[in-house]
Amino acid sequence: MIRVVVQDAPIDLAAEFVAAEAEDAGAVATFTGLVRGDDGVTELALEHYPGATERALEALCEQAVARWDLARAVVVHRVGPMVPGDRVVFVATTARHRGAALEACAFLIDRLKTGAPFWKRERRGGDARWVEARSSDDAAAARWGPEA
Amino acid sequence: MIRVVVQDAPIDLAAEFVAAEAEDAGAVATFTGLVRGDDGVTELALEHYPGATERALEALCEQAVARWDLARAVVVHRVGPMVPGDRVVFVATTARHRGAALEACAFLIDRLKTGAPFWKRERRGGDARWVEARSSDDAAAARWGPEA
Amino acid sequence: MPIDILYFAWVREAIGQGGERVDPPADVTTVAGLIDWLAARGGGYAVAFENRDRLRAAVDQAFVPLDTPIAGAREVAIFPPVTGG
Amino acid sequence: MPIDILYFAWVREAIGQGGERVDPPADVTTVAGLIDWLAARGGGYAVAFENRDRLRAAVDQAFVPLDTPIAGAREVAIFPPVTGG
Repeated sequence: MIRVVVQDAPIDLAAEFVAAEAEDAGAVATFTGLVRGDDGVTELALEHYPGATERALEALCEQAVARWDLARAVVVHRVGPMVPGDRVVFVATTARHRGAALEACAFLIDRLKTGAPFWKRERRGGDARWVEARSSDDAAAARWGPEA
Repeated sequence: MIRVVVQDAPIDLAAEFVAAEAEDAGAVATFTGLVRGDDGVTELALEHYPGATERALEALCEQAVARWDLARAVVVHRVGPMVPGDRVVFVATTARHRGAALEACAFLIDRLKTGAPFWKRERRGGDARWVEARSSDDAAAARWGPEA
Repeated sequence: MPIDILYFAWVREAIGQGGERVDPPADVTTVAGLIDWLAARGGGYAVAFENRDRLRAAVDQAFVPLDTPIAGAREVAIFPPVTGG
Repeated sequence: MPIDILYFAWVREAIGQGGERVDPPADVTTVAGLIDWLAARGGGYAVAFENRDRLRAAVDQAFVPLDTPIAGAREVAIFPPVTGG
């Protein structure tokens, strides 16, 4: 089962986690990305491409489910303005065995960094700038093989 | 910061998760192992070696923190009788970057399968038996290199 | 045939709007040709489209290279490399 | 010198208790020697210790090979391969 949500509202971790556990799968892996405030960022704003974003995330989840025989793949991505400590993205994968859940979770977060239409703008006090794409993200995504 | 708990009580995921997020680390990876009921198991009982268990888990967490420069490493392991759907183990790692958190989380769950003194007994109706160690667990643990 | 164009992130900011409907001439046949045609308007378009290496595109919500034909496309999006997650 | 011995899982079940204090003779110098000496008691001990490949041990709460010396040890644990997580 695939669940993809792009939302302005804060991510409700407990609800997502309980839903992910409900599949009798044995192994649940999650990744949560948070806004970091340690380099002076006071606000992070995420823009996205409505419609295309959900399609891209669903395609990634379908790839993961097929490749690792998952019971469930979940991506919840927040958009709009956020502050340090806020959850930006939550990925959960469930499977019978831990290796599949852990690998698929890493695959999803690596791939969504480069394959889904989100753009970050950081504010530090009065100064705002768009975040540049990182070559390390391309490298992390590429280790999973060619994109489908 | 390292947090190791071995407990009879159910694992409170929400509380553990919120604590893990509190470090301003940016990336939180978790793994949760649940009792599976799909092969007829009606009860899983976990025995452990009090004192030695906590020492072994703390040593694993210290290795992970040093190797991946983690902000936090958490292992909460339940013992005693459990039923399908119950959480057996929760591992959380936090770091500045996602690669470190994800790898360290996989390391901890692989290593604790072979390096901490827990023993599982499965009950299927009236029949109870001790779970045999699996060579696939040894292989998963070995991919992280020699044990310290 | 009219095409809906969408702009995101700093492309949107430079152009000053999130999208528009355009009707390019028949010799505009690819995404790259569409970008050239828009850039020739100057102003924010020239600024947004100055460096093609920093641009990515989608045709009808599918990510594509800039040399992709636009014949039959209803929606073309032009934006910077993505930075999600 | 007396040593506290602990048994876990099916080793504990076969022997019928979780631990005991023993005082082995001077020629028992390793964990394996201790196992031999206990197995000679027969009964549940013989059953629990029949196959050495299925036994693991800890001395003073540190996991060790069975040929580890027990001189100075206060606590020795004998148990099956672990199956946690």
